[in-house]
Amino acid sequence: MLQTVFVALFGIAAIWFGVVVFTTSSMVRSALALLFSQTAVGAMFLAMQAEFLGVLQIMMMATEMSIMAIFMVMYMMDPGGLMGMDMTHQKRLSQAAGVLGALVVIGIVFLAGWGSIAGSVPPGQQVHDLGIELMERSMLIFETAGITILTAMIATIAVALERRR
Amino acid sequence: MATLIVALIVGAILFGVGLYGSLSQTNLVMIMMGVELMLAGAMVNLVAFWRFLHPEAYSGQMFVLIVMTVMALEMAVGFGVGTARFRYKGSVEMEEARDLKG
Amino acid sequence: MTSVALTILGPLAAMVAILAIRYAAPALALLGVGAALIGAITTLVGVAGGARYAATLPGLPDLPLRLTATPLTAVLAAIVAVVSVFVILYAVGYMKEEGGKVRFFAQMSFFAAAMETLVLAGDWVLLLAAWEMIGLASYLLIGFWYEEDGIAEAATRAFLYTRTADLGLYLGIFILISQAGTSEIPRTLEVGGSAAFAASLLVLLAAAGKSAQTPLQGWLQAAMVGPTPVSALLHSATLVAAGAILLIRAFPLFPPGALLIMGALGGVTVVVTGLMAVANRDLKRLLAASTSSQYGFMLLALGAGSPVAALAHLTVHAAMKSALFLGSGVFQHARSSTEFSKLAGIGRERPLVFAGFAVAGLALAGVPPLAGFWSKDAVIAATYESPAAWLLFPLALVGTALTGIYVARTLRLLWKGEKQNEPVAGITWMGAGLSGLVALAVVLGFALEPLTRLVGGELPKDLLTVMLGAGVALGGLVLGWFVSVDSLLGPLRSSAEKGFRIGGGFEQFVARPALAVARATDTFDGGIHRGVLGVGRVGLGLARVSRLTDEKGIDGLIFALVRGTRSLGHRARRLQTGLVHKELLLAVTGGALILALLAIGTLAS
Amino acid sequence: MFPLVSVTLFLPLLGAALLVALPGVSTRGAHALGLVVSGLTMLGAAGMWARGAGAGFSQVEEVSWMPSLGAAYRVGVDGISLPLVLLTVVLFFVSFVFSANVTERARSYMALFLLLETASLGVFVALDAILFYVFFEVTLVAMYFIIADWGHEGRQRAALTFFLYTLLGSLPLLLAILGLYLGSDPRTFDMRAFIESPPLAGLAAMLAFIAMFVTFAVKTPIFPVHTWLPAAHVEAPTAGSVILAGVMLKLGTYGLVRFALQMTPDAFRVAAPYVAALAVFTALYGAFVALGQTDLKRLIAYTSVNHMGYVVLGVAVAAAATDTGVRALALDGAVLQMVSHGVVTGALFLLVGMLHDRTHTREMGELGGLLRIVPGLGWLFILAAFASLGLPGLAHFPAEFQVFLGTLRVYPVAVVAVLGIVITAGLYLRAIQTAFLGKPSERWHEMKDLGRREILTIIPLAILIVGIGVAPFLLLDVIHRTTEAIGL
Amino acid sequence: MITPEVLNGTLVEGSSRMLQSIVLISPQVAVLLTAVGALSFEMLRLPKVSLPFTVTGLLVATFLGTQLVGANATAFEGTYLVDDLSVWAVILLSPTTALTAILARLEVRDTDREGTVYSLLCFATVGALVLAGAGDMMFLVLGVLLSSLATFALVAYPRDERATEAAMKYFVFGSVTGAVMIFGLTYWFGVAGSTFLSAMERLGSAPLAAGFGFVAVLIGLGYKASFVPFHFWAPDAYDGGPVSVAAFLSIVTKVGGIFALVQVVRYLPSDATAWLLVIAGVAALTMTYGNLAALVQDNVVRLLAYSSIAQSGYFLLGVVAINQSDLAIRSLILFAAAYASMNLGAFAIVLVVGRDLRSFTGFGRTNPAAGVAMVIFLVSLVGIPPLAGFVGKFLLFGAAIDAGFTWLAVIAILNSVLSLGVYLRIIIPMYGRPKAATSLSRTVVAVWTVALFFTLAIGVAAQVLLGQVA
Repeated sequence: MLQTVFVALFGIAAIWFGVVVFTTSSMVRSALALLFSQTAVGAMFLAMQAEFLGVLQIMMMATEMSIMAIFMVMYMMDPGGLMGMDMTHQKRLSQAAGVLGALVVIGIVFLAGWGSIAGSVPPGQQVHDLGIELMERSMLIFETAGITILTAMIATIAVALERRR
Repeated sequence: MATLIVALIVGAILFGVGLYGSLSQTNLVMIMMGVELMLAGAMVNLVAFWRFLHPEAYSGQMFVLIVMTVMALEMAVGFGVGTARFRYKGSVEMEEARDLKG
Repeated sequence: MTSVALTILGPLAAMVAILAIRYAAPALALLGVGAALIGAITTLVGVAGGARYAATLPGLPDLPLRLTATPLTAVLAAIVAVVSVFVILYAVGYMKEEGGKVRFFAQMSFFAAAMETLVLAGDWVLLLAAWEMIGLASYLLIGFWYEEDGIAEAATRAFLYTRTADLGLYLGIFILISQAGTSEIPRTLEVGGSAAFAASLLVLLAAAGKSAQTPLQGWLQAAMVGPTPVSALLHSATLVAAGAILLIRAFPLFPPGALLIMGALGGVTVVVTGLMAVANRDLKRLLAASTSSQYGFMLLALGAGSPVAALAHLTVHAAMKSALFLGSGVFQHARSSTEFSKLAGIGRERPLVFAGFAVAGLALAGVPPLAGFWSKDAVIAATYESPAAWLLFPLALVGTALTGIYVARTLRLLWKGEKQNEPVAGITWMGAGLSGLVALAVVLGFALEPLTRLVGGELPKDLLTVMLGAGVALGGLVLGWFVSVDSLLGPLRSSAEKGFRIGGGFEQFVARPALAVARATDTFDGGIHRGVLGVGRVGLGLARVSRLTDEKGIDGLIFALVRGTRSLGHRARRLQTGLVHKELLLAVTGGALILALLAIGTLAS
Repeated sequence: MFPLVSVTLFLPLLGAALLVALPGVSTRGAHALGLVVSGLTMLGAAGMWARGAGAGFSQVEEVSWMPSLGAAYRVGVDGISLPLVLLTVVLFFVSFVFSANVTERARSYMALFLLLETASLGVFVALDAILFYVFFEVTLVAMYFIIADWGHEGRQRAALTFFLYTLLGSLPLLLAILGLYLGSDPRTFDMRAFIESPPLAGLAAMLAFIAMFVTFAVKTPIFPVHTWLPAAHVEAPTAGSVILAGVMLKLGTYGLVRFALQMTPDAFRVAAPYVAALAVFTALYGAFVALGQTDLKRLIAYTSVNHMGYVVLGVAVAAAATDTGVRALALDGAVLQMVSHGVVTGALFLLVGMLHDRTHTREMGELGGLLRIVPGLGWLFILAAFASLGLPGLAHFPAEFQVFLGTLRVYPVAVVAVLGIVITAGLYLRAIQTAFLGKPSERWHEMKDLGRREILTIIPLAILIVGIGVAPFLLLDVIHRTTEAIGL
Repeated sequence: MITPEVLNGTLVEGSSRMLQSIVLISPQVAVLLTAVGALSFEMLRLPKVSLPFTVTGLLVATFLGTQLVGANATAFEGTYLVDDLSVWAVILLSPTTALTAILARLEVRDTDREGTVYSLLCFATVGALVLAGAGDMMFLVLGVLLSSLATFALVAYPRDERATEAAMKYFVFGSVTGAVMIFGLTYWFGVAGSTFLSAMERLGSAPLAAGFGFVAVLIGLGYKASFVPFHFWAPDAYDGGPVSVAAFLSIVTKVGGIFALVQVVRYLPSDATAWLLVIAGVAALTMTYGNLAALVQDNVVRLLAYSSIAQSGYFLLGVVAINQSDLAIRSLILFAAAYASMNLGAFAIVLVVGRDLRSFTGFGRTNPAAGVAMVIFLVSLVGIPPLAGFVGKFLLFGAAIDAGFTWLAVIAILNSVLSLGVYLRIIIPMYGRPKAATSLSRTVVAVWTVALFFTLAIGVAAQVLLGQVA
């Protein structure tokens, strides 16, 4: 029962920060909001006893969001958000799309019969089993993920670098 | 059972907000944030399903790892393309990207 | 059997030779027709000796072409051959100065061959083929001088008239073949019941077309523009006879009802065309009207139920009428026209030719002991003995009277007036041909007896009708000679020449019914004429309408389609705004729509 | 044994390839090559005729192409296709002789015609549905380019109409073939298998029939989808319209017999009354519209619609006939009509072409009294015109006689089509009268009669016209052997 | 010689299943090594060597692929399928990439970092091959991501305003649709409990969630294979980027996406007929929209972009009939082969002649051989017999009709007529009055000759292909 409270709490935090991301006029503030939102999501993982994933999420998101903030400073005309510029277009249509999307999914969540709920998760066993999963069943998937990271690196460099001649 | 429903609702709302963000924002970076949020929603779903429905199916956790990689790579290449775009156009606004059409 | 082949192949070979060598056309033509004569005579002798020849040629699958030499066909073949020889003989002289000899004699030989095939044909398909061939030959020969205006129109009109009537033959043959299962003529004639009645009426229609019976006699008048040998051979003895020949050969097919109709048709034609002849101003058109009238007699005989009388009259008429035409040919050459006004006094100028002409005329009128008397008497006797005597007999008598009148009138007009003796080239050849036929006209009367015995049937003889016939004929002659046409026809006269082409005759007694009949036939005739060409005019109207719908209607549709798709293309292109967020929104809404569809689909199923 | 059918089929293609391959060929060389190749093809076809055709398919040559799909290169002939093959080779040879005066881009002109020859022959000898469809489309493409490049003034629009019409028309056939393919239990495209055991039944068969009928109706053409014919004819070059009328229309009617009649017999029998009614209407409509024409080429084009109407009537009657005798009779008539129409209309178009070369006009009104000036051309035109109106002793009579005889037995009321003969007679005589008879206007005085090339083209056709008319049994024996055996 | 029989016979006892799996995916590994090799040559300042290396590497991969024809096994515990689809994907896509690399050389000859282009092309091909053999949800995600990332960079390669705009829009479109797909897939995992695609038969228990998952997958793969309404990125990306990349996008990644969709549809619960109807609807929409939009284009590359969108609509005919008709797999593979050869040929010639339709006037007269080749490619794209396009489309129609989608086949046929109008707009000016003669470099002539050979060969000798496929 406690678990539900914690999950709900962190969930609300994540959503609230998510909304803040898009409502603030300053870039830096929205990057920070995203950071907190992601960390809240990480906390939810922890609440749901997926410790490894939770820790991983929190650590990763911290670094990622800071990089995002740096890039935002580079690209945005007014990072500080002083002029209160509203950088949105087709506002109402996207609101409708977002709300509609959420409602549809929530509808599905309620209507679909999810089958039996597992009581608890064998303690201390997760990381070992995840490792086995990683190494045996999803071996090729893991490798492909690796290759995708490599390609991403090459692609980013190929795209971003200045033309020499 | 309640926690699963709550988690899934959170995931759904995150997805909704992310979708709203990526559709409404004019700036490339903000759109990427929207996508980040959508992916976060997906991860919440996955963890919830894993925890409450199939604890022994670790492919769910594997999937979460894959989604994390996708988040990271999307951001990386996104900034790469953004940099190129910024260098040759001076802005990454969606409104300016209208030369190619029809 | 070779003799039958010779009768047909003779003239055919001549035609080919003429076209190939293009020299000495008259000689070759004569040769060809001579060969046909020899062939026909030998066949006749053979048949008389009891031999029956038959040959089958490969035709359509299970509808082979057949040639038969029965007494009837042999006699007919002989008649055609004889007349052809004399006419070709005459034509040699007639065409001496004329150009296009090769074309003329080739077409004449072609015609002779086609006529022989028609007569000797043993099955319907070959008969139909020959029937149309002689139609073609008549078209070509009528249109011989196609440069002069009006001639081409006359040729077309002639062909269209006969062609329309031939439809009757087509349909009749189809009915007969499908009923009897074979195209052999004798076997198809045993078909009875309503099919026989329908087929016989259709055959009658075709025959009426060919033999220029009312109401289809208009084309024969127009056909007179052709060269005279053509009129002599085709439009008096052979082509026009084809209708009668067809009816004689198909006689067993006719049920009593049809016979009556045929007799009535024949009778009406006799009277109407007789009146036309009487009032005619042009010699050749007069002779044409008289031909229709004489064939009316034959139909009368057939309607009265004695094909033998019709055959006899046909034989005799062939000789007499072609003789008259040949005579008129000489007069035409002399005065380069056939109008009575121009021909006045030609009789005195050309006494010998006029004598032959007169003899043939008198024979035609039925003056004993000439040939015409015997055959006309047989026809009158036949109508007298027939069950429908009340209708047929009086018509036959009136016909004979009318014949007498117009023969006498012609002779009178030709005789009075002074002579202007222009020379006529090739008179010797023409004379030979003419004299042969005149001799025949005289002698043939006596040959009728053995001929009918050969064909198996006997000429009806009746003392009363003999006396009556001769008397009426003489009366007609006297009237024709002494009383002028105005007094004879009165009001009829003027209108008759123009279109009615119907003569007066006895003022009160004949005028009114004749006028009514004439007007009816004329409007009918005009109607038919307009009908045939009118189809075209109606067609033209319809055609112009349908041509317009063609271009506008259906083609337009195709190009409207093309324009429609292009505009759709532009609208599709406008969807592509180039703005990513708009496109994304479209994509998401598309996804939502698909999801909704899917939800409905799964819930519904 | 020597694959004569395939050799004859691909010989013209070889010639076309040769022409394309060596660009240096002079105009004369191209003409010579075209003549030689089409001459050899004619020899090949004569060889095929010598080998004869039995009741079923004979001289069959087969090479596997896609066995797992049941599609193979199968060619063969029977009583119906052999005469059409002969007609095609003769008409092509004649049009090659005639088009010796084509000078601009003669090389590609000849190549296209040779390609068209292979494609048309292919349609008649194909025994595999895909092969049939392939050749059917290729004829379309080749004819489009011929009309588009060498036609007269309004050629682009006419070529486009022709192309769109027949292409849209040919798509239902593709669907029908697929239907037949999926219906046949050992999945095959072999037309012989379709004919022996018709794969479809009931509604599917009716749908397939309707699809096939639409395609072949456009190609034949039948009323309301015939408007491309006069436009295409008027604009096509003379040799083009000879082939278009002589051979291309037969693709439609041949298909109607081979596909619609033999592969979906009971569906055709159900639809036979409507098809017969449409055929009669097309015949009369064609005759009437022809009567309304003043342009000679359009007049002849519409008479083709009339004649093709008779062919379709024959096929419809054959479908409805219960006893084999009547069916054989009607089919013989239909097939012979195809051959004789090819020869007669081919000759007519050649003559009008020759007239057009001299007078540069096709309006009857402007011509007059030409018989005196150009007797050769005049008399041949009269011969061809009389043949076309169905005068006995000439090509069309035996065919039309059989068709009408058959029609009377099955649909007595349909025999009203005989009226068409009179209307055609009227219009042709009017044409002869206005164009050839009467006083020659001085405009045409210096016109010279047929040249050697033109005589060489028209004489063989004239001989054929009289030959088929006088001795139809030469062709009919072969045709009859097959039509007798068609037990529907 | 590694033949399937040999594989099952000797090797399995000798070593663990891992070795056997690796041998099964040897072609994919070969492509990967080529990619890495191409990059390393770039690093060693030997850009001239990287192209030949890439081409040989790809040909080696194709050869390895041919050894596996007929194999029907799963590698790595069922996550990756080595069946007809993935093997033939290798055999078809590797040579296409090789030819595209050769084409790319013309556009990127002496620019810097030329080697990266070839390596990125190979990486994208790996992505496509991963998609083609996807047996697991995650491969769908990774495949889409891998091929997209590589091609973002390729589209941006010319680095001018148009290219970067195209790349950016392509990136945004890809990431959003990718996110939606991932979100949908989570629900599939939730319902089925495992990420195996073959486990999706159990989706019947929660039809709504399964439906949502399916739509999401359709959106993700729809973006990859540019079905309408997820195609918006394609015309801009093809137009913005280099023409060779456009050719690559229109063939390799598209075929990969479609084969992935086949792998998904193959295991759908049998009662889900509505899902097939949805795909059929998308197919009809894609074909018609593609052809209509192509009808009014003046820029030839955009015209070919829309025509390739229309052609992906034809692919869907085969996808729809996947479980009902045995013709489906064969028609898909054959049409893929035909589509690859004719499309590549068309793009090769457009690369040389230029983007504007007016630059095509008189091309047929100045370069007769290339003109005829172009006509053959375009006519084959329409589906006129006896070329490859006809055979492919014919089989697709057959499969669709066999599976009861006759109405879709009729729409497809009408569309092929519409497409004739599209391609005639290129063919007709080609034979107009010639302007400047365009010189063709030897490489392009080599490329379109190979493409021409395959277009004609597949048309006539389809049996060779068909015989191999089960």
